[in-house]
Amino acid sequence: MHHSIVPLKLVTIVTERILEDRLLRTLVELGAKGYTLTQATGKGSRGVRASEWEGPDTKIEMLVSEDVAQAILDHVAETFFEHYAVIVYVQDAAVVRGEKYI
Amino acid sequence: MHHSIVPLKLVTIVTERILEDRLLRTLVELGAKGYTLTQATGKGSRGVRASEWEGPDTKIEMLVSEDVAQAILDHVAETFFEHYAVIVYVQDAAVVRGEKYI
Amino acid sequence: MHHSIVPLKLVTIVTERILEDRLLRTLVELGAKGYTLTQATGKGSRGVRASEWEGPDTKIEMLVSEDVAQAILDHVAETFFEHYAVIVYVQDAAVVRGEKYI
Amino acid sequence: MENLDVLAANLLSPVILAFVLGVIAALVRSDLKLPPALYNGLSIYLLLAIGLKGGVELSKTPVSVFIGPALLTLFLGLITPVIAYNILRRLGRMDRVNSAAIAAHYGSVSAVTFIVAITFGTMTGRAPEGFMPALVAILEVPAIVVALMIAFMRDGRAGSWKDALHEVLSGRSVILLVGGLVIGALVGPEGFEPVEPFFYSGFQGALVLFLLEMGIVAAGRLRDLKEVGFFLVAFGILVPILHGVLTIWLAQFTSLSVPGAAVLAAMVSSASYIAAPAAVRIALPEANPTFYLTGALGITFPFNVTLGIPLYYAMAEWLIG
Amino acid sequence: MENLDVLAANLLSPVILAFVLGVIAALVRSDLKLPPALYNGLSIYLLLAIGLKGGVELSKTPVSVFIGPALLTLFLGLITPVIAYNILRRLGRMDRVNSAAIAAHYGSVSAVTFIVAITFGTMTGRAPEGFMPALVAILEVPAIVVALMIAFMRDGRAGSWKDALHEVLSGRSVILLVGGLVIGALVGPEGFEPVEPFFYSGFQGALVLFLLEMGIVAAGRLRDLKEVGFFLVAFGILVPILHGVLTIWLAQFTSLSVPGAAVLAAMVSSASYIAAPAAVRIALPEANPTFYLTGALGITFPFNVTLGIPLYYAMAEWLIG
Amino acid sequence: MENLDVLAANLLSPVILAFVLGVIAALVRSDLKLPPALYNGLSIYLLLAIGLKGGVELSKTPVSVFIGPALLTLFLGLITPVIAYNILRRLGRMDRVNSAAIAAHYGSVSAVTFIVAITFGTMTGRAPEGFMPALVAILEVPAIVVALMIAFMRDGRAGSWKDALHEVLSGRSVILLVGGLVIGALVGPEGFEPVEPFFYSGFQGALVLFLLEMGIVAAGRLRDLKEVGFFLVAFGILVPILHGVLTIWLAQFTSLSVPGAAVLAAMVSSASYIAAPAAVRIALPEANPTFYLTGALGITFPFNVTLGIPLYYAMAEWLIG
Ligand SMILES: Nc1ncnc2c1ncn2[C@@H]1O[C@H](COP(=O)(O)O)[C@@H](O)[C@H]1O
Ligand SMILES: Nc1ncnc2c1ncn2[C@@H]1O[C@H](COP(=O)(O)O)[C@@H](O)[C@H]1O
Ligand SMILES: Nc1ncnc2c1ncn2[C@@H]1O[C@H](COP(=O)(O)O)[C@@H](O)[C@H]1O
Ligand code: NA
Ligand code: NA
Ligand code: NA
Repeated sequence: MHHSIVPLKLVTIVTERILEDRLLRTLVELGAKGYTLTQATGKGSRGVRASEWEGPDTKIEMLVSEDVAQAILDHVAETFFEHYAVIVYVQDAAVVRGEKYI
Repeated sequence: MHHSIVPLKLVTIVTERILEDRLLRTLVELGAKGYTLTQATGKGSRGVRASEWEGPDTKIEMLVSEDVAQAILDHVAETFFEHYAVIVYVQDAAVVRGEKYI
Repeated sequence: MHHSIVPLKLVTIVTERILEDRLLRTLVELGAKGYTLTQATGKGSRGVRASEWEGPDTKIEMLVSEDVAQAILDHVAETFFEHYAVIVYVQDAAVVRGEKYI
Repeated sequence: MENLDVLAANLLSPVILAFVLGVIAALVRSDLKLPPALYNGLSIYLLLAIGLKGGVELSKTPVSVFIGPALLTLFLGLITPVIAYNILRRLGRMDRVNSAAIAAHYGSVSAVTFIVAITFGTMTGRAPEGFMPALVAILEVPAIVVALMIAFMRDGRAGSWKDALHEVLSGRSVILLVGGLVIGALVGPEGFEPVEPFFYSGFQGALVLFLLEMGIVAAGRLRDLKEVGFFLVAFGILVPILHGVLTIWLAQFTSLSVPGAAVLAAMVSSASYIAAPAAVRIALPEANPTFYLTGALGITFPFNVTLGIPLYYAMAEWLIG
Repeated sequence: MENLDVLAANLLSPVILAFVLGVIAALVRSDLKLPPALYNGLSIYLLLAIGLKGGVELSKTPVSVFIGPALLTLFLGLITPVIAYNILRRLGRMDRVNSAAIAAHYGSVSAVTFIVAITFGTMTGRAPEGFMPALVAILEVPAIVVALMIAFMRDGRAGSWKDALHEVLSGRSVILLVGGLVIGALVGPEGFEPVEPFFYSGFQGALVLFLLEMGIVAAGRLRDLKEVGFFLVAFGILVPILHGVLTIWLAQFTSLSVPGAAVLAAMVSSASYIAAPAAVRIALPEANPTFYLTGALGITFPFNVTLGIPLYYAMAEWLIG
Repeated sequence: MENLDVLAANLLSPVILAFVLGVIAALVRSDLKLPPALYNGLSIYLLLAIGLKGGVELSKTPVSVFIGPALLTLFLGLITPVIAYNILRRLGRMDRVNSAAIAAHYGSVSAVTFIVAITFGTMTGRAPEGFMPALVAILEVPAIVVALMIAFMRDGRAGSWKDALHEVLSGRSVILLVGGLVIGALVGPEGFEPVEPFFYSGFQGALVLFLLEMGIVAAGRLRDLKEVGFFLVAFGILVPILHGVLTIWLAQFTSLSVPGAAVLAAMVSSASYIAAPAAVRIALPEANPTFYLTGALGITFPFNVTLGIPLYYAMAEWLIG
């Protein structure tokens, strides 16, 4: 095996499209080395949102170290949870050449 | 840490678009408090499907408690497995303020 | 419970759209019995790519046995890592009637 | 001779050639593909445009002129699925569920085949009655209901009859066709004028793009030809001709013109691939989609738009004209 | 009597009927839905087309003719959010943040209402001044800024004023309207000619498709009607009328024609549902989107395009004509 | 003087101004962005429309008239990648792989540059020969093949030559251009008539939307300008001029008119950003996309559509006219 496999955290955020730009800037500041975006729609505890008109939700996935994951959870919970439609969860992932993403 | 992190199950279903509406109604009845939808395409053991014409497959992700996850697995396996293109799997996830989704 | 639940590996690859066709052919040769595709965009260590013009990235998800997962990781790391924008990671998943996918 | 010219005129229209280009693109594994959103948007546009134009014409047509063709269409929508079902069961020895599934498709109508038939007639100076789109709306639903009823006479079905009925009645093709008809009838020719450049002048060109994609999709179906077997290939060509002959023969007892009879024959002979598959997938999930989709899309559609339509025109002229 | 005819003319236009068809499709839970990409593309097309046509007209309009209506529009953009805010606070006893959020929407303008108003006038032979689109651009932004300023006079706000301002100023509706105006003014009638078939002849038809989807979206809002309460329903009908009357009354002191005054009244009475929601969501996240979206989209938009516009024309004729 | 007027006429066309608007929108970080599906759909429409119109014209052109320009175009497609490669290697001291990658782009052709050149000529009353689109199809592929062959003379390559060839030959631009040409030639002017409103009248307007998005994309490339270095910026302006001069000089030995020579010069000087990047990314993965994309899209395209095209017209008039 000439490539390394590193255990990292996969942080997933699903939120209103309108927050995307702001959120991505912050996530990079908090230490995310990259991210993958997909368009999504969904339903949760909160009903309507402004971005419904603006198009679907956005799903952000980031492979990060445990520390960065924690920082991201804290930040999102503090800043966005009260007023915006947002869900955040963390999973384990084994990443090929994962040292790149730390 | 002023926010709670709750271990939940992330249930993923990939299936034909045409089943989406019916399936979502049932999933909510089975206890899912929310879901995230993304458009997908794919290939599996079954070949053609009617929804090919109707557009791509749909991917449904739900964060639910272990019990609800089990109920969903049972229901989908019983109702859709025989005749429709469908795949279902479960993963662990640590969810911020996850008590909302139980 | 009349349906089996099998622990498998969920391999996720995010890469340039332009590689999709070639990659899928190889993945099937390596033993993947199926796959799910979603459109994605993203940012990583490498900047620009040709497929930016051609549309977004592609996200490939496959449920496979541990052996096949390993073979896929090796192949992608050897063939695509140097020159293309690509990220690969593996997670655990419990799959309903998972014996179909081995 | 003249018929060969007419055939060439059909085969050499931009619309048919775009279909061929799509088939070729798929065969050489090109990355050419209309984005699903665009393809979807085009189908919405085409269906609404058909409905609107039909409605505008309907607003100018006396009921006495329309009633005959309307009743004939309804009758054909009820009888053709029964014919198709019995041929599949008796001659094809196909099981009940698959027979009913296929019958639903061949009883219903393909809106694009209808448009190509209209275009062909207009191009060769033989335009049908303006109210034809209203007949498309009449023809679409009954066959699906009849075919599903045949299947549901058996017990213990997995699919949901109620969901399927809702699917077909509230499906976008019915909503757009019927909605367009009503809007067109309400606004009349004058109210239609401001939207005419969009819905009328642009129509043929939009159809070219749509058929390009249909060619790509149909080519995908061609690969399944050997899987469906010789019987279904023959069925997909001969039953449309049978339905077409039946239509033209009955049309002579109504006020329909020769081109009107030919276009109605094309409609009746065509197989649905939008409304029917959606309803059948829900109501008859055990039916094999490869059979009905390959038949409707891989065999009957290409046959009709290339050879079938000129044939129906020739037959209508010969029988009625 | 004549007014009833005119009302019927509005209600029976393809554009309004398409809106109704969309509402019906949603109510019967049809799968009909414009793909988001198409819907987005149509909104870009419509906004750019409005801007371009406004700019071309502006290039032919002397400043002396334009300045009066322009100043009036600016004034109305500054005053109507204040009016709306005070009604919500005092009569509706709504909290400060939600009042400001709603006021931002009712002070700004709905481009589609504007287009429907223009279309209605042209259809009934009462076309307004050609430079009206330039007024849309003037009316869009100020009200949002004023309303957010009202809200931000309070301390400790969660939302970001800077982000919101950027959102509204660089939002696509401002970019397309203002950009289109400038391009249209620079190229003039001659330069516009080659793109006229696309941006002018196709416009009404594109609007039909757009309103079909708006009907579907608005129907989704109707479900929230009971949630917003009686006051907001009344507000969504009466405040537009109030703003309309104010506009027409003030318009008589400018050079605006009767149709020009009526269209300006429709604009001022309309509530934004593209620019304002985006800005408000960022600046005032605690405000409840159900209130402002249901008001703008579920109540005021349907009211205006059906009854409001003919009313403003009637009032303008009565007050000025 | 007259040339300055002509330059202004080009810069003040809706198409160029839409490009500028796109650049501005991106610079102010607007959320304006054509949905990818629409953008994709527009590119399919534009390529097919070019092909169709070229084919219709070709059906009216004697081989004797077409053969000279066709051979010249083929020759330029073979020689310009060699010129570009040698300049990059010798003057720019760039490595072999990146030189070949860039040469593939500058040898091939940008269909949008071609369209803008045609539009500019028609607008200023100097329309080129109708068969020009056929030359686009001839020019697209050879340069890519030549450039990749240069790169593949070296051993141990990671990329796949076979995949790349398939990519370029079955790529949608070749399929649509060549397919459109064949369809247009087969149906002729008469068969084209029903689809003319869609493919011809709507063309300029669709181009406006397309260039709006191209402006947004090109602005993204501008950020990479410092990364690619001064040499590549100079290369992206001077080599197109060199290729343009060469084209016009050679064109005088064929039957090409002055506008025909100018448009061919614009084509030859343009750099591909659809077909070439896809093929190069697969065949030469080690080549840096920033170099070839920024060159083609961030430097050469904006230069050509603003200053280059009027320049080629002026040069053609001076050398040939
Ligand atoms: N239980 C859940 N499982 C998966 N996704 C969810 C769940 N609840 C909410 N979401 C997603 O998170 C978004 C915001 O949810 P909420 O903040 O609860 O309105 C929704 O639009 C869904 O996409
Ligand atoms: N092994 C697999 N890994 C990931 N997705 C799969 C796999 N097999 C099937 N799928 C997805 O599930 C859908 C239905 O599969 P099937 O029922 O096997 O035809 C496919 O269209 C794929 O999107
Ligand atoms: N840390 C990360 N987390 C999630 N996705 C990533 C990450 N880094 C890169 N990606 C994705 O992988 C693609 C290629 O990354 P790269 O090869 O680093 O340029 C990006 O476009 C992203 O979609
Ligand atoms: Na039929
Ligand atoms: Na207003
Ligand atoms: Na070139």
